[in-house]
Amino acid sequence: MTPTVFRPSGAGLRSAAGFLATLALGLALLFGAPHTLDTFGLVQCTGFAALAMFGLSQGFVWGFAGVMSFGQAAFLGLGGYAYAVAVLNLGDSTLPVLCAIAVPMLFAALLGYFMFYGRISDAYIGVITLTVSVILFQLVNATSGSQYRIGAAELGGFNGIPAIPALNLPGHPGEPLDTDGIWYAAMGALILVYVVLRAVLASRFGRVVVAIRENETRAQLIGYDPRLYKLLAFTIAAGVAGLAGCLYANWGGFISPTVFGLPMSAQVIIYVLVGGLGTLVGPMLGAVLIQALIITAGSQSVLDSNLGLGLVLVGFVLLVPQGLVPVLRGLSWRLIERRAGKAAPGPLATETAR
Amino acid sequence: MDLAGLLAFNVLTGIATLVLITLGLGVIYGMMRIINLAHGEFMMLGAYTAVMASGAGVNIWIAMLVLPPLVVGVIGLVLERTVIRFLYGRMMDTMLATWGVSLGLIGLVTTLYGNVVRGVSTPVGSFDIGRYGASLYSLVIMATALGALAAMFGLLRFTKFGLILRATMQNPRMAAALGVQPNRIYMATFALGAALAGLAGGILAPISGVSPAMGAAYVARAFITVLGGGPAIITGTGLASGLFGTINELVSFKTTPVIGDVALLAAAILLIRLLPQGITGRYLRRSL
Amino acid sequence: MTLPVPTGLNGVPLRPLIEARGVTMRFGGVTAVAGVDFTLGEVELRCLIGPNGAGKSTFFKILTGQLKPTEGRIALRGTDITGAEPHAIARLGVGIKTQVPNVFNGLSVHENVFVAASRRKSLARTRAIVDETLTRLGLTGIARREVGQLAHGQRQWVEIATVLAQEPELILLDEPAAGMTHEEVHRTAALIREINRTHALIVVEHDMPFIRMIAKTVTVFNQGRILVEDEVDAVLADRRVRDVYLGKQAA
Amino acid sequence: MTRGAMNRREALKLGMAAAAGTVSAPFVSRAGLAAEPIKLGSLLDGSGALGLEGKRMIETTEYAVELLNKAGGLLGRPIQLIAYDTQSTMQLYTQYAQQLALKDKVDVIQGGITSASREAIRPIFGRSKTLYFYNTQYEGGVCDRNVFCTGSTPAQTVNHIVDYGLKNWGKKAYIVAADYNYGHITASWMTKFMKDGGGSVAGTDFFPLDVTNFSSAISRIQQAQPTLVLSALVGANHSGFYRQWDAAGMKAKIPLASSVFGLGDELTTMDPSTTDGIVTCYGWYNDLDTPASKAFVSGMQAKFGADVTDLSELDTATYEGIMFWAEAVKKAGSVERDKVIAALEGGISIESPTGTVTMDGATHHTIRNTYLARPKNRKWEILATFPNSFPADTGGACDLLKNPRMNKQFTPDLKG
Repeated sequence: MTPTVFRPSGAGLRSAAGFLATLALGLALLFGAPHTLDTFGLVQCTGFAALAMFGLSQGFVWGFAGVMSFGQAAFLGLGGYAYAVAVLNLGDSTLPVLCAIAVPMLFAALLGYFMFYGRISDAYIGVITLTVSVILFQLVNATSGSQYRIGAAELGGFNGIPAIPALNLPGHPGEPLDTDGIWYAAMGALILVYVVLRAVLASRFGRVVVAIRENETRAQLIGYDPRLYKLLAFTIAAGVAGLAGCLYANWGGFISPTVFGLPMSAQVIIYVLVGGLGTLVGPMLGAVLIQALIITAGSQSVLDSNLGLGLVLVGFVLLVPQGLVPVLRGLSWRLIERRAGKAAPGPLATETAR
Repeated sequence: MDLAGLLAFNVLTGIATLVLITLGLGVIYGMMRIINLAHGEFMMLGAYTAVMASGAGVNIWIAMLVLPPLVVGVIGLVLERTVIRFLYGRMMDTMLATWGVSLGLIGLVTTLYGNVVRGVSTPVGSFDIGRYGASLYSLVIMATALGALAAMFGLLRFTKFGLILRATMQNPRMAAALGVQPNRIYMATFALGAALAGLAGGILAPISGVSPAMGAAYVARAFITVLGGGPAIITGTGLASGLFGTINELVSFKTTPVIGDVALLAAAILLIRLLPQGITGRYLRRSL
Repeated sequence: MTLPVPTGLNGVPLRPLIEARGVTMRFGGVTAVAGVDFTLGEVELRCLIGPNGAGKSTFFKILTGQLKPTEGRIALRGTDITGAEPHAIARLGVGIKTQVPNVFNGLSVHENVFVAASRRKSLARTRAIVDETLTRLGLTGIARREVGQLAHGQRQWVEIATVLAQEPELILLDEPAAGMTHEEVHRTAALIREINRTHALIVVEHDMPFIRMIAKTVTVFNQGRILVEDEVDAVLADRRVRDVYLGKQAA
Repeated sequence: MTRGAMNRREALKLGMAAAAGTVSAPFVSRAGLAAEPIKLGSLLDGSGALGLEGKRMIETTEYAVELLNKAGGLLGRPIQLIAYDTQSTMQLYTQYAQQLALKDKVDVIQGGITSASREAIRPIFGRSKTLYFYNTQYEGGVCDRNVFCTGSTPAQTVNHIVDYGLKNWGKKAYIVAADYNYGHITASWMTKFMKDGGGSVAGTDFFPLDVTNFSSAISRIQQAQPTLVLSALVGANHSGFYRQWDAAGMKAKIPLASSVFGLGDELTTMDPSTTDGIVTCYGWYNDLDTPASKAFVSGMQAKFGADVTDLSELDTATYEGIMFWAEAVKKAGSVERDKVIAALEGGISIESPTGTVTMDGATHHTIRNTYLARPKNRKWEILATFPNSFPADTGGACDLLKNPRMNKQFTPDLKG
């Protein structure tokens, strides 16, 4: 199945070109970075890759399924903790990675069933997801003390879980990947998830998900059950966020309840908004830009990072509500077409955005 | 039972606190369908106003009860004119924008005053319930909460402004046809909500640490209490605060404040699932 | 005409396609639909008329599951569908074009029809249906345009296309001619007659010339109840019908 | 790593090198020290929930580095301070710890405030073999060859406040503590010391750092009717406890002692009526009346302004951490980690504002004076002095001279 099946021909070409360009850039980064960056740079980029995947999760569920999850951090945290607890108990990291994907998906399936089949309106879904992430934060935060342990893993409450073993090749526990290896795993996973999400969106399932975002009543009246599609999209996004949490735990070898916190859910919404709602590249780009901004603010302490984020958020809502990627794409295509001597046909901002 | 008396007193204090932190959010949400995520920061600004004013030698009661609503009301007015008014009818965007405002205010106050916890001392003493001590200040909180509810009721029920507000709430186009500018009404409503948040911040300043990030502790609770209460601002806020405040205080006493908070939030989620329109959306629909 | 059409007030079909019994819908103190009995046969075409607020659209919403009736039962080919979810009723073969254009604004015309056609069908079959539907409704030329940017009339056509692509047994059309040009109205009437060769339809419309073009049997709603149900000429000549419509539209 | 020498992509560096604070640079050029600087990395919270404590510790770090550079640096080389503000965020602690260890490749790290932050970054420095000084009064027990702890620990402080309570107030305590490892372990020590002294604990409650409402807790305490309350509550939000305790009129009924109260600016921001009489015990108080102590306070005030009136043990411990390291570098004649550790384990004493402080080689903790004091009208009233206290909590189990590979944190055994 290709994304061009039912797409306006011009936009389809552009979209395919955009997809290939993103893929090429991703692969170039994947293999190029270990040879051009020092260890620290690579570690830094591994962190960016984990957060970019978190951005993808929010970008998918919000931008394509139209589900306003204000508590996506809940799934990031569940994924990270599931990985940490499982790997500390099992040693080999293969099953723990699957746990990091499965546990958030299971949780999302239950929560989603509760919300979507309970006919809870969109705004309230935002409130409930946010509240659920607050509840998880408070519960995990209150697990200090050695009585709170799952097998060999002490949950550690506010302190979190330090010294989490890194990923290893399947079947070789005790030989954790080095910095390069974790980079390949993280960036490779990011590219894979991007490709998979593209395929999902190009499939019939994906088209219906987008159609439901556009008009839930109409989708119902032609025989689709919006509750089911939203639930599935919500669950898929939770799995992606869980994998991001697993990578995040690998990146620092450490996880604490702050991954469940409101600032984390806030950041990921800002990634999507800045990068571009309704795109997959945008949230990844937004993640890198915003994260770089936070880190720079911290080491300079010139501009308070909250103040910076707040201004960025208000500025984008008021001035660039569609986000960077759609704007940049529109501009670049227009430039290319002008250079090629063609007039820019039709509206392309929204179509190329997908 | 002295202990029961103390517990009942605490429950009432908890309810009153919830009423205070919720009312401003409820006014803005009820009238304008805007979920104001900067609500906690409006409270924070109110608390800072109280701390600054009392530090500058202003009478403590004026510093706590009069100045914060005025100052924060004006700030709310300015924000409405510069940010919010461009986003009417776009619920998600207003949520995001007010979130941006919230982060920005935290950052701004941190930059201006530093990330320092400040405080003002409680202006009244304590009294005994049997052999237990309790703070007289809790009575001040209860009185303020009751006063705020009564004032809101009076405003909505008996004034022309209240009538216009209710009309706009029912049908903005109808109100416009009657010669009322909905924009003016929204502006005033937002300022009113901000002022109520400022009042809550001012009155709670003496018992909680005042710091730039203090608002975060309140916003989730306020938010979910508003939704639990439903469309009738006063009755809804009162009933939901009563329900959630009781659950919170009793569970906290039996276990820990964390479990108390979790119980509050979980109860609220259940309530919203069972009554998506809130308590007053299902019952008491004709109330204010 | 290949199939005999069993219609008429007294010619109740042997096997009704859809049957409503005592359907009542109350909103608070207002009764929008009050005890309606309604029967439609296989491959029948029925027009619903009546002044605004007579309960026609509400009745449509009940038939498609968007509203659950306060009282009464609805059966589709003998299966009770009262209070079923809209998507479940749609899967049983009921399609509706709503009063306000109800389309996927952010998608192209082609995508709109594709999504409607593709439920539980192979890709090849879906494509065939999409191509056929687009050609049938003359939408091929604008197939790649985004629906949100089309004119009102064109969006109506797109909506009809999505309804047809879903291959329903029963088609409900709520004011299909509204906002259309004279020429488009004629095309719509022709299309409805063509569809009616194989499908049952219920059409809500105010445009009396249009009704004359398509109708055989007409049901008149007034104040939530059925006022008259008869052959089109008889209905349009009925004094009571003229009364309820007075000042609204001359028949 | 060989690729460090390869051409780095400037675009991906995100300007972080430029962003790192290089505080001592102007002085270096003036002094004309041409040698490559020794890098001292600092990780402290200049903002956020712990910004209050962190700000003074950052200033102390700058002050100590400046003193060393004024005296000619170390080994003829200037000291370059690379400081990051961790903004009270664990995520940034791991971020900047990796940056200091892998990118800036600093010779020593001084920092970390909460025990949570220490536990987050300790494994990172262990892996990168970067010497780490943790300079905070804490719950004790860290036993790690790569880590030196200069702050006081429960056996030097908490035992004294418990003894004071047992002697003056009664035998039934109620413990309120912060809900993370510091609070839990300190609460265990409090329980142990109470029982050792023949007392009992009526109840223990833990509060996450974001709790601000203590009304239910105060009710519970009243119900339990203890004769004293021991607090290990930490941070900005928890200061609400003392205010609410005072507001409920409890101060006159049940006396308070705390293992952590007053390390921030509580004395300047809270009412004397709220703070007066809360008994504490630390390694240093800014009202300590000795020449070294006064010199430190006036030195800090000269550099950072007269409003520096809220210095605490956190700051002198930071000062001690840097000075211990400097002494060891001088003694070892090198900044190499193993040589510096050997020098420190050989027994080094320095003169600090609190008096003579000696590094105990076996535990990597300090033998130091501690003091019992309570606030009186915004000043500390010193009640007792305990000279040369040994870190017996850690010392009971940890001997890094014998077992250099040991790496764990010991916690009190309550069964014994």
